[in-house]
Amino acid sequence: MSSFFSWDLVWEFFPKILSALPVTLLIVGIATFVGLMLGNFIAFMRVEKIPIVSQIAAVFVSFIRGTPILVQLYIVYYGVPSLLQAIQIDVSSWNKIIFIYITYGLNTAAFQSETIRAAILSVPITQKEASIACGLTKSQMYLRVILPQVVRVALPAFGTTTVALLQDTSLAFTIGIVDVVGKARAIGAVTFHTLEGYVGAAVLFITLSIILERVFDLLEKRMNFTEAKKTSFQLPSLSLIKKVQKIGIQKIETN
Amino acid sequence: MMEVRNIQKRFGKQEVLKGINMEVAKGEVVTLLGPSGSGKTTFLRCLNFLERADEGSIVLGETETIVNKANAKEILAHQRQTAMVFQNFALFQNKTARENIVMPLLLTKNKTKQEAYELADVLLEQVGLSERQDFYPSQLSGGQQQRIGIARALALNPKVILFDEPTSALDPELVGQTLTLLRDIAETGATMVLVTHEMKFAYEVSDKIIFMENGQVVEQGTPKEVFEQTKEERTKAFLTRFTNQMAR
Amino acid sequence: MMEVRNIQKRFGKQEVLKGINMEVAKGEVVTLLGPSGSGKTTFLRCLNFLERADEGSIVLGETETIVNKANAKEILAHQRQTAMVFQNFALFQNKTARENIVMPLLLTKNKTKQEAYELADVLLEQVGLSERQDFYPSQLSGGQQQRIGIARALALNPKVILFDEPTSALDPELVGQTLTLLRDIAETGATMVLVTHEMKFAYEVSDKIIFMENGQVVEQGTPKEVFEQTKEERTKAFLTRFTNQMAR
Amino acid sequence: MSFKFEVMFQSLKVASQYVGTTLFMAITALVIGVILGLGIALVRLYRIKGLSQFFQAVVTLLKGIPMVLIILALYLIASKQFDVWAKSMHWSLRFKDFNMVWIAVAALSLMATINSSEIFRGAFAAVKPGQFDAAKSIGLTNLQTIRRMLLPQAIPISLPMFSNLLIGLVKASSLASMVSVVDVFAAAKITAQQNYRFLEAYVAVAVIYWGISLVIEKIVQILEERMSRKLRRAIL
Amino acid sequence: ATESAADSGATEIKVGTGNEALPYAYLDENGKYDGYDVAVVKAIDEKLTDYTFTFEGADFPTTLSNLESNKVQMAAFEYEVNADRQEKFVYGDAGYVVWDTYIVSDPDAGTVYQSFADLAGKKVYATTATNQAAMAETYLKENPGAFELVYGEYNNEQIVQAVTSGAVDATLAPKYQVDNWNRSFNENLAVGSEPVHNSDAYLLFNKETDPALIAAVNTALEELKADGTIKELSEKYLDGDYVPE
Ligand SMILES: Nc1ncnc2c1ncn2[C@@H]1O[C@H](COP(=O)(O)OP(=O)(O)OP(=O)(O)O)[C@@H](O)[C@H]1O
Ligand SMILES: Nc1ncnc2c1ncn2[C@@H]1O[C@H](COP(=O)(O)OP(=O)(O)OP(=O)(O)O)[C@@H](O)[C@H]1O
Ligand SMILES: [Mg+2]
Ligand SMILES: [Mg+2]
Repeated sequence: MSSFFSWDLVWEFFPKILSALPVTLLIVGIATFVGLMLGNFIAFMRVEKIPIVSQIAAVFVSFIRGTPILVQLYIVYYGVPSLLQAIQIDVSSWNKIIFIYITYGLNTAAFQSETIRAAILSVPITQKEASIACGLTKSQMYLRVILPQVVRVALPAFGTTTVALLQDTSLAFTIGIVDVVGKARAIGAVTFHTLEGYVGAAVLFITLSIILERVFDLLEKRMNFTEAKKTSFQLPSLSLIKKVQKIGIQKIETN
Repeated sequence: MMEVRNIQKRFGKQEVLKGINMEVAKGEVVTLLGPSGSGKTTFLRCLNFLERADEGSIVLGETETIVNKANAKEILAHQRQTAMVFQNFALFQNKTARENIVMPLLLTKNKTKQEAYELADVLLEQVGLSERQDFYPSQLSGGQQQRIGIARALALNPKVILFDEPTSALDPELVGQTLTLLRDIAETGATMVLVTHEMKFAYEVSDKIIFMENGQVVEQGTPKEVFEQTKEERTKAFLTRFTNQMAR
Repeated sequence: MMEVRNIQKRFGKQEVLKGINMEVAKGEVVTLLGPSGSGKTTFLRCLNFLERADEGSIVLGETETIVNKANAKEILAHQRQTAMVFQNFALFQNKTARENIVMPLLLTKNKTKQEAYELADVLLEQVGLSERQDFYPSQLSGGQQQRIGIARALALNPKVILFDEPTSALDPELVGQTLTLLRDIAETGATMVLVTHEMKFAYEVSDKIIFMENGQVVEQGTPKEVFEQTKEERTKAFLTRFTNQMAR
Repeated sequence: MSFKFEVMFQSLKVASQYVGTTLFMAITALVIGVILGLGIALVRLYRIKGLSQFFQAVVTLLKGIPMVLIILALYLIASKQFDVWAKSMHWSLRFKDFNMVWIAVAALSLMATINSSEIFRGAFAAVKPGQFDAAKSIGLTNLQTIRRMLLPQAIPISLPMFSNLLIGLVKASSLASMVSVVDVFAAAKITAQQNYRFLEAYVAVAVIYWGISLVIEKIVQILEERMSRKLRRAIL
Repeated sequence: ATESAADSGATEIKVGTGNEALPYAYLDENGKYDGYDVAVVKAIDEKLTDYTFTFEGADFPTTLSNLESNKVQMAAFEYEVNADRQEKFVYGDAGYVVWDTYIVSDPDAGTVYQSFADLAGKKVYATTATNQAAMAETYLKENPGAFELVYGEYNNEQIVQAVTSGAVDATLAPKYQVDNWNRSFNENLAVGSEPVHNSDAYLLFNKETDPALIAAVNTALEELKADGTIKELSEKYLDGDYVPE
């Protein structure tokens, strides 16, 4: 591939590629955030089979998963503004990257919701029963009991999708926003050398992938729940003694 | 205090509860006895709406809840006035022993952190697990998990506490202690329904005994009536081993 | 038959087993007693390599396995000669009651399908669950699951069966039956190590009693020696409730 | 915006003839990916020394390499080297006649392998330790444990994630146009090139993809209901 | 108008163009729009003090959609005349570039092809949804089975590799592009002596765009053509005079 590929060009292009990283990170960051919030909400609605909402959610997920993201971008980019115009809201002054955030946010939400749903279903029913018996509300149950146990199951799949998303934001380029892959393509268009730009992008993505993995490893360990906590909430013993007296139940004597 | 009317429950074609009636006065301890598979656990679960019975109603305090009509809000209100200790412990796997007690207090009783932690510490002390407070359930022995389950239920200070075999994983020493504990609780006016296979325990702690078989109440009365003046043949057969033991 | 030498086990900094020795002769029933958290379950788990002890060795039949050196093959061979009944039942959730018994027979004992199903049917009959054979564990009551666990272990006909609180979820009638069952098994020459909180059961079924506390053996001997000529104060205190009960 | 339904239907008609190609690539990749991914996940679950760390590194690395680069590199390498190899091996096959679908399938399989291995890893974490105890206590070998206990319990959990993956593969298979494979997406675009009615073509693609997804969803849903019913009340 | 004109109250006009269509419209190394089409529009901008033009890059179909939905009011992206588009948009009066497409091949591996007729039985690569693909299809419609059209979305590297390795026999491209390939990858691909297709590209407007703007742009472009500015730009960007009469 001598004439097609040279390391010199990789180094030459790399700073330019790197300069587009913030755009990519912002898109991925926002999409992941929206995806997690909305994805959790959708998963919750579907697992709990909340009438109407869960059907709407199912159609939404099916549509988003089933259609190319390009088509979704078209709907968001052209359809939504004209709809809003009909109700007298003018969004023409919005930065176009907002439409990219919305599109990727919705897209991520649909895919993540299925991952989260799968993980929720893997939590033993006894955990739900314990919450009910303690009188927790549904949302308390999800936030405090189910979700912490879901993390370990959902994390690996979540990690792959997130890294994949880094490479996928290139849709932004079709409407003129230059992310990492877009930059590689733009360079390719000017210099006729695409390979080197992509290699630079790959180096970036691999680095991010490694960082993300480290973070997830830590999370996974924390969510393991098989090792005693090191630190814990401690109270002054004085108040403890007072409380004992107040409650007035005798301490049970051993033996 | 609590009145249960005609609770029926089916799993598919199989009738597991065939119309159970029960009355529990405030501060009373009612024990359910009966052979394995007779529906005791299912009954307790119905009382707490973990399982929705097909028929019947439950009166708790002043409010009657008709089981097959209750909405989510009524059910939650009902559940907040009851607590349950599970046969399989059912502790929150992602919480330490102490957090298992603290969390429900913070979320359902509007306690301050300080109050919740203090109460938890007292209860941990009572069940003899202060040292293990920062362990996760998966690191605790069966008996230790059982005791955390009991402590969690007690912390909630509900109108009625439901116990499913609270002593099954406990050693004799702890059974004795738990007996004392339950009696103390009963004295503070709490009302309890419990399932146990420990006859001696049932005999000592209960105000009323209900003997179930095959999803039906066969016999009920005070411990004395049921154990010593047993009316039904079925109950007699069941109790043989215990009475033998007492006679030794 | 089985000899256990100096088994030690640590979880992090905490020493749970501090060097346990035990000898079990063929056909003998050895019972472990001890307060909650004393390490009984952990010890049984080490005997079956579910947990790998840090130190010690286990002799089974003619082969000695040094726990911290054993390779996968030796461990598997060891596990195939032992069976275990769990405190939390540990049935395969994706198999019906009957399949839970049949599967190990087909996979580890090279039985034909016919043989395996016949044996399973006999055992289901014995534990009184023929009717429930096609239920999944999640559809069975605690006692029913417990009995399937026992049947599964028995089906394997191992050199040693380890029982962890085999009667905790059983009602008195079944406790009686299980007692008879275990005795029958013992008579066929099977060797058993069991953990139980049922003193009467221990007294009646065991050839030897080992009293553990804090990861150490405090006292051991025949049931008579341990229960009636108790040497150690600690054991005496522990047994109080039972002896009270016997004395009634 | 004006939208011509006739144009869309025309695209739909042409593009739908390529559903076979698209499905072939996606499903082949899925099958390969599931097999290899399962292997990797098992190696990591059982912490096989060396291999486990090796796969962990490989997965992390491959995750970061864009599919486009992989396809490009495969194409360029194959087009330069294949004929040389083929000659030295005395094959009569030449790059010219080589079916490009396999380059796409190779790249998609890589994506499927990475995804599957991580999906399985998560699902394995959901199987309760007690179940492994049960398997060991009756002396099942590792293989037996995997086949009889682990997979039957992990697969129902992972099904929704696999439907994500398969749908993702269907969409990703449009990258095959990078190596001259005409799939649903490319076919629709070809119909648009005369009149530049791309919107209609995209909608046609969306309709086809959604149709495929609905079928996948339905199948997965049926499987899910069947497989996980018995596990719903699983304890410990 | 220059940049400062924005402050002086000139109307801002958004112009749709391409991101990666060298040499016509692309983002340069600094992320600025550059290329022949862009330069032409900039030249017009200079002349019109009442307007300032800003660029809005997208891909080819998206730019059309942008124009249709009035996200941009004008488009400069090598648009040729076609009936469908004439219905939806307003074309500028004058073409500003000719599109000459040649057959490209590797003389080392075979022959140089002059016309579609020479390609009988050969494999010809064209990128999906481009002019080249469309013209090949048109020829094939009249002469079914004349050659095998290989669709794809190749990168530059791939196209060159495909032609030199013999995976395909030829491809279609404008001359400047072939020169670029040869320069970038040290190859010596060749083109036929005559183009196989030519057409002109025009500016494109939204139907609702202010007629005054359209008129102003048309006049400005005529003037620029007349005074040779456009020819200069063509020579600068396209290495030759590609200005239509
Ligand atoms: N989900 C279910 N589906 C079908 N049958 C069930 C289900 N849950 C329980 N059963 C059946 O209902 C009957 C009553 O079960 P339950 O758990 O109430 O018994 P129990 O009295 O608590 O027994 P034990 O003393 O053994 O715990 C049993 O025969 C059991 O098999
Ligand atoms: N994974 C673990 N990590 C840390 N500590 C553990 C772990 N498993 C068990 N322990 C501790 O080891 C001790 C012994 O536990 P074990 O389960 O063997 O007790 P046991 O004698 O079976 O008690 P019980 O009668 O209550 O079942 C307990 O104090 C327990 O908290
Ligand atoms: Mg029960
Ligand atoms: Mg134990």
